[in-house]
Amino acid sequence: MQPLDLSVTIGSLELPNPLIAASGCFGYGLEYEEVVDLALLGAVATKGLFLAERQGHKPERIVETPSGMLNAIGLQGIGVHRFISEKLPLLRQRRARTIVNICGTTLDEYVEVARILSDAEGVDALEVNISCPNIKEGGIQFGCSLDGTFSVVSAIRKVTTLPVIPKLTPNVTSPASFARAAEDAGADGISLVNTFLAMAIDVEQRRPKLSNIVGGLSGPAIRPIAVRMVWECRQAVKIPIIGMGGIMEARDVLEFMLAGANAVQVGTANFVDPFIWTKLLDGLEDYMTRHQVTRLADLVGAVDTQTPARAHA
Amino acid sequence: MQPLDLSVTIGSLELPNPLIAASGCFGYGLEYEEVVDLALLGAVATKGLFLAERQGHKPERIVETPSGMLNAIGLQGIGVHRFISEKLPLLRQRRARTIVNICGTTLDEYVEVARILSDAEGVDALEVNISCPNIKEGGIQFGCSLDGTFSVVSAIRKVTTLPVIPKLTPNVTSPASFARAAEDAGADGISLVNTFLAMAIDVEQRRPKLSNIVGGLSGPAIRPIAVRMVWECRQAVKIPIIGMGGIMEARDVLEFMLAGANAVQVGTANFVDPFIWTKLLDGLEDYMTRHQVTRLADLVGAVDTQTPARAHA
Amino acid sequence: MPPVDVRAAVLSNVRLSRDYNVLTIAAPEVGALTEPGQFVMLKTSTSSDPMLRRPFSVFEVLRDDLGTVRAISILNKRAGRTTGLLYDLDAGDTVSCLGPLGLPFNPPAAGEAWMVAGGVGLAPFATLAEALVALEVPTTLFYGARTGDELYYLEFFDRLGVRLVLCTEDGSIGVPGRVTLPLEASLQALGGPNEVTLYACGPEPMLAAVARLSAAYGQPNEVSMERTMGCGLGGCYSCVVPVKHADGHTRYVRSCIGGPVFDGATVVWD
Amino acid sequence: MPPVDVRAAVLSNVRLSRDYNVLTIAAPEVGALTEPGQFVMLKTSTSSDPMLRRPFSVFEVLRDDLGTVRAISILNKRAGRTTGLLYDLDAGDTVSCLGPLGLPFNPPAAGEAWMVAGGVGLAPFATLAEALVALEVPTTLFYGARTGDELYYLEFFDRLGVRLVLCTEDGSIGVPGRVTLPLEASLQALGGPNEVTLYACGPEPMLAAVARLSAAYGQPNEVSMERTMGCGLGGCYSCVVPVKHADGHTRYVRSCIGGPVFDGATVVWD
Ligand SMILES: Cc1cc2nc3c(=O)[nH]c(=O)nc-3n(C[C@H](O)[C@H](O)[C@H](O)COP(=O)(O)OP(=O)(O)OC[C@H]3O[C@@H](n4cnc5c(N)ncnc54)[C@H](O)[C@@H]3O)c2cc1C
Ligand SMILES: Cc1cc2nc3c(=O)[nH]c(=O)nc-3n(C[C@H](O)[C@H](O)[C@H](O)COP(=O)(O)OP(=O)(O)OC[C@H]3O[C@@H](n4cnc5c(N)ncnc54)[C@H](O)[C@@H]3O)c2cc1C
Ligand SMILES: Cc1cc2nc3c(=O)[nH]c(=O)nc-3n(C[C@H](O)[C@H](O)[C@H](O)COP(=O)(O)O)c2cc1C
Ligand SMILES: Cc1cc2nc3c(=O)[nH]c(=O)nc-3n(C[C@H](O)[C@H](O)[C@H](O)COP(=O)(O)O)c2cc1C
Ligand code: FES
Ligand code: FES
Repeated sequence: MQPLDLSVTIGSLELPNPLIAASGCFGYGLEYEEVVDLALLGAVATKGLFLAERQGHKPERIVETPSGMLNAIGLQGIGVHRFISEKLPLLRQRRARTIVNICGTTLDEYVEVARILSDAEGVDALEVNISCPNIKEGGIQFGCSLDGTFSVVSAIRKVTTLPVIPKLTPNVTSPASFARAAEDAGADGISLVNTFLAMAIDVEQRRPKLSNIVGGLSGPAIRPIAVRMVWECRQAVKIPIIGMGGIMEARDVLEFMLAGANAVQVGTANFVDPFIWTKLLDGLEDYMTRHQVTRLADLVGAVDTQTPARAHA
Repeated sequence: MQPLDLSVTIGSLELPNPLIAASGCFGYGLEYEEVVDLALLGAVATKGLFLAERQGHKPERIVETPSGMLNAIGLQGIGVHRFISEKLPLLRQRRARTIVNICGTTLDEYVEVARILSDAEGVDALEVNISCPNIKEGGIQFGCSLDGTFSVVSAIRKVTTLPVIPKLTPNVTSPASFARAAEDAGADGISLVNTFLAMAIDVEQRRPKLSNIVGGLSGPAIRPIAVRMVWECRQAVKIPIIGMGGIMEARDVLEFMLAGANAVQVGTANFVDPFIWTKLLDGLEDYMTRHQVTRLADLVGAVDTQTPARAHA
Repeated sequence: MPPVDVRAAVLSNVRLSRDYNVLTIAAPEVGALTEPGQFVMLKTSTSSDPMLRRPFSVFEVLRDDLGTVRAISILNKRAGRTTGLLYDLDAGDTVSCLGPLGLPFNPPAAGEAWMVAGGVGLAPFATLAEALVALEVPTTLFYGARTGDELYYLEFFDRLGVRLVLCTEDGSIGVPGRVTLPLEASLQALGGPNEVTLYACGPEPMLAAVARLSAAYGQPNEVSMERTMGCGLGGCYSCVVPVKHADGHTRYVRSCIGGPVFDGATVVWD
Repeated sequence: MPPVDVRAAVLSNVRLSRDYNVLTIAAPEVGALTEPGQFVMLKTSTSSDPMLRRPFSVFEVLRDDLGTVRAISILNKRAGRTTGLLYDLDAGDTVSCLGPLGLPFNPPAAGEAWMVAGGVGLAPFATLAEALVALEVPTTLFYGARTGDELYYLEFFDRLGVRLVLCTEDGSIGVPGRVTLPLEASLQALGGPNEVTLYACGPEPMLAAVARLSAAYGQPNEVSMERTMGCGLGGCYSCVVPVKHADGHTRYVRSCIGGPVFDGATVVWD
């Protein structure tokens, strides 16, 4: 049998495999260099960056829920300039493919951050975070309006030649229409899903468990909804899709790819098992061998919706 | 200490306690008469009814997911006439308070079903299902449009004096705006959430696990999102809210009530433990005793969002 | 009698092979009520992952010397999460056991009883065989598996006086091939109708074949259907089987309360 | 040294009370790397409910007669899901153990070492005491609990030659009231600055009080902060502590990699 080909392409971005560390779940990547060879990952999506440094919300910032967790970090970060001077060179040294997750409180800030990163050495793509549910200003206000999505993406498109990958929110009636708006605006691909706006209350204290009151739900709990959204978007757009939401095992990676994802991101699972990456790669190769799939990319969108599965096959 | 008062009111509907069996998770109630005294429940919401009998989808109709399950039953049911002749008399005998969950493929069918049930003996309220994600025709098409929601509710309002409780979908950007539309249309209360549109793929067979391809996610996985939506709706409307989504313990009932629910429904948990009802009641009474709450209804919307909880209190 | 829910201690777990085990649990309240063909819904932990109970036939109802029911056993085959957890349990662990549930097998109106088991489909026949023998019904077990070492409890049925017709796909024991081969041969050897009642449990194609053969040879039959079950009590409508009704209409019947045992002649096979 | 993840067998579980237990697990790879004050992230099952690991100080590093590390132990106090599961584990069960993680305590630059423990805050001080004694640093443990029978491992510290100052809120053993009372008295009795280094672990109000007293009496101190932790490796930003930086700015520092041990003088207490 031929060697297994796990490579995938997102526009001009070529990755050796579809496994990307999800933004905000992997720090700036370097935090994990001792436990995982960063070059082994398809890519690293770094923590969301604004122009300036941000303190984020006060604790409690996370709380566990059934098969998931809420987070309201509030995008604590070092800002784009310190990122370029302190982190980017080291990421390049480690030969990590770096997707920078960018944020803005205004359209201008998005554009400015994108411009600055385009001039920097070692940025492989921009993931445009218009879907963070945890901050009032910016982000989600663009991500929840079709016009906002279109205008942010097309404005960034004008100032960069890097692949532009808007990250969509699941907190809308039709993510597919937002995928179309992104495609129309010239996006090279889309990422989905960001977290689901949610809330947990401590009934003994009768107070929200998070200082921000609400937070974003991630983890396996959301996977079936995320898979459905990726599948809907696959019908709606031609551009590549980076799917995510509750991936814990190789089987879950394959589920997203069969639904239409060209690549995937893994977030919460990395908290549970920082050594997950090689396990996922082994699992993908095992599946490819068992099913005689030589090009993993051939599975993208390959779910057969004409004939449902038999439960007791 | 005074006797504990667990009673709640939804418009003209008075319930001895806030625990309602969720529609589609409790058959027509009578299936459970051997394991639970139906009169002990706050109320029973019966399986969604159309005018005529319906076969529903072919299996597979459910699949388990992390801390949840997908269902695509397709509203199999005996139709409103057989329900009135075969089930309603027995439900009355068991002294169950009966909330009938009604469906329609057209506005006229909703109105017709509502009218017929209004003339029947022993219906305590109508829960208007405009949110079933599993059938193409009707239901969700009304539930995903503000006008549709308004027109269905106001049309039913005109033909019945029974409490009218539209059941809202979570698959929209802003459930609160739908709550407002329902209130404006004269609803006596609202139920939320119905299930989240989702999908699961069998990667070995590369086929959807459900015959209907997509299905509705329920269970503890969705609870944090459902609680957030109830809390948002509580800010938006004055009418009573029946909250649900993943309630497994008394603590979860209290979480929904603190977020703003006047009563709750329990669905999936009843599959896991059909004897749950007395356990939930005991748990509520234990909490009320520990916290010296004599009227459970005093807790509705009582979450203090000014001061977040301390994790390590 | 209404079902009960018992938090039952595991008394023993005998692993028969890499996939099969017999789990004995202290659920006498359930065992005392169980009729052949009924099932229980099991859950291994209070976690919501996995969340739902899973359906299992009551394999044995275990009594002490005085005849008092002390426990039940489950013949478990690993298929996924819960069956995997049930395989791994050890004495002292507990499982939540809800039951008995569903409609049991009905004894033959006349003649012999032929039980047809495919793989783990053997499960409901240990209790049925005991009941039939007590009724002095001449009983045969047609029992098929992939390989000879996946044929279990042969002495158990032999000791009861049940005639055994064994079958393996690899031919290592008994008739080579599917269990329906020797079954059809035996049916051909019969004289008239209603001499035997067939009872079948196993993969759906096997059940369909048994129903077809029963019809062809004019013998009554009962089949135990396997469906994905969410609740086991008629609450969720997940477990439906298409059944031809007296009025000529085909309707979906919930197999947890309208089954799992059906008259094979009424089931609409696909 | 990078942390390792070990699927560790439970060797013993000694339940000290209805809430406290000492869990010994076969994670020598972790123990061999552990420095006093570091922690591990534990998970009891592969289920996603509960899903996240939980942080625990390494209580003891257990060696055989030849001095080879064989296991570590955890002093566990029931607070919720995972701590409840850890309380219930038995020998033969396994837990997933990731570590060692975080920054350890630093030995005193000069003078004595005073360890201040509140309740389960005792956990990091068994290994610290051993290290200090090995360095021949005169060491005292100020140890407070609600009641006398919640004071554990007293002989352990006594045998090491650690001076014990005990404190109970119900006054059943030692000084009645909070542990900071005898601590302040002892600080008053001191002559000049930097004679003692304080090490504190316990409820945040106690840590704040220790930091305040240290400053007031001019003694250096290190506090081990408890924060909700999602990952333990710097990935999630859940565990932050507000820290005054050299540039005068207060920034949130991730306590899993910038702690859990902090210079109490730099922490901004609320
Ligand atoms: C009435 C009845 C009696 C049964 N008796 C036995 C028995 O005695 N011994 C035995 O080993 N098995 C028995 N089964 C089958 C057993 O219920 C399934 O193998 C089990 O539910 C699989 O659960 P899982 O968590 O291990 O697998 P999952 O991880 O849930 O899924 C693995 C496979 O099992 C199937 N499955 C999932 N959930 C169910 C469900 N609720 N019901 C049926 N299949 C399901 C899936 O379609 C999939 O193919 C019986 C089934 C029924 C309906
Ligand atoms: C560095 C460090 C070392 C620790 N060492 C020990 C120790 O040696 N022994 C010991 O018994 N405990 C120790 N703890 C505390 C322990 O981590 C928490 O009690 C535990 O996480 C609670 O988890 P749970 O699932 O039992 O409770 P949950 O059901 O998760 O919640 C119950 C309570 O615990 C709090 N909590 C939940 N998750 C966390 C988390 N990830 N981190 C901290 N608190 C949380 C919640 O706010 C809630 O008040 C330590 C904590 C830290 C940060
Ligand atoms: C703690 C935490 C922080 C996150 N921060 C970001 C972020 O900065 N930018 C972003 O686009 N997404 C962020 N996310 C969302 C994840 O990238 C991902 O979209 C989501 O968690 C779903 O994937 P998962 O279920 O695998 O975690 C964050 C998620 C978590 C749990
Ligand atoms: C198997 C199943 C069938 C359902 N059928 C209906 C229905 O007929 N009408 C309806 O309004 N909701 C129906 N629902 C939704 C539930 O009433 C409830 O809104 C949802 O399951 C969330 O609550 P839970 O998490 O407690 O189950 C169904 C849910 C399940 C799981
Ligand atoms: S299993 Fe729920 S109705 Fe049969
Ligand atoms: S626990 Fe995740 S950053 Fe500290």
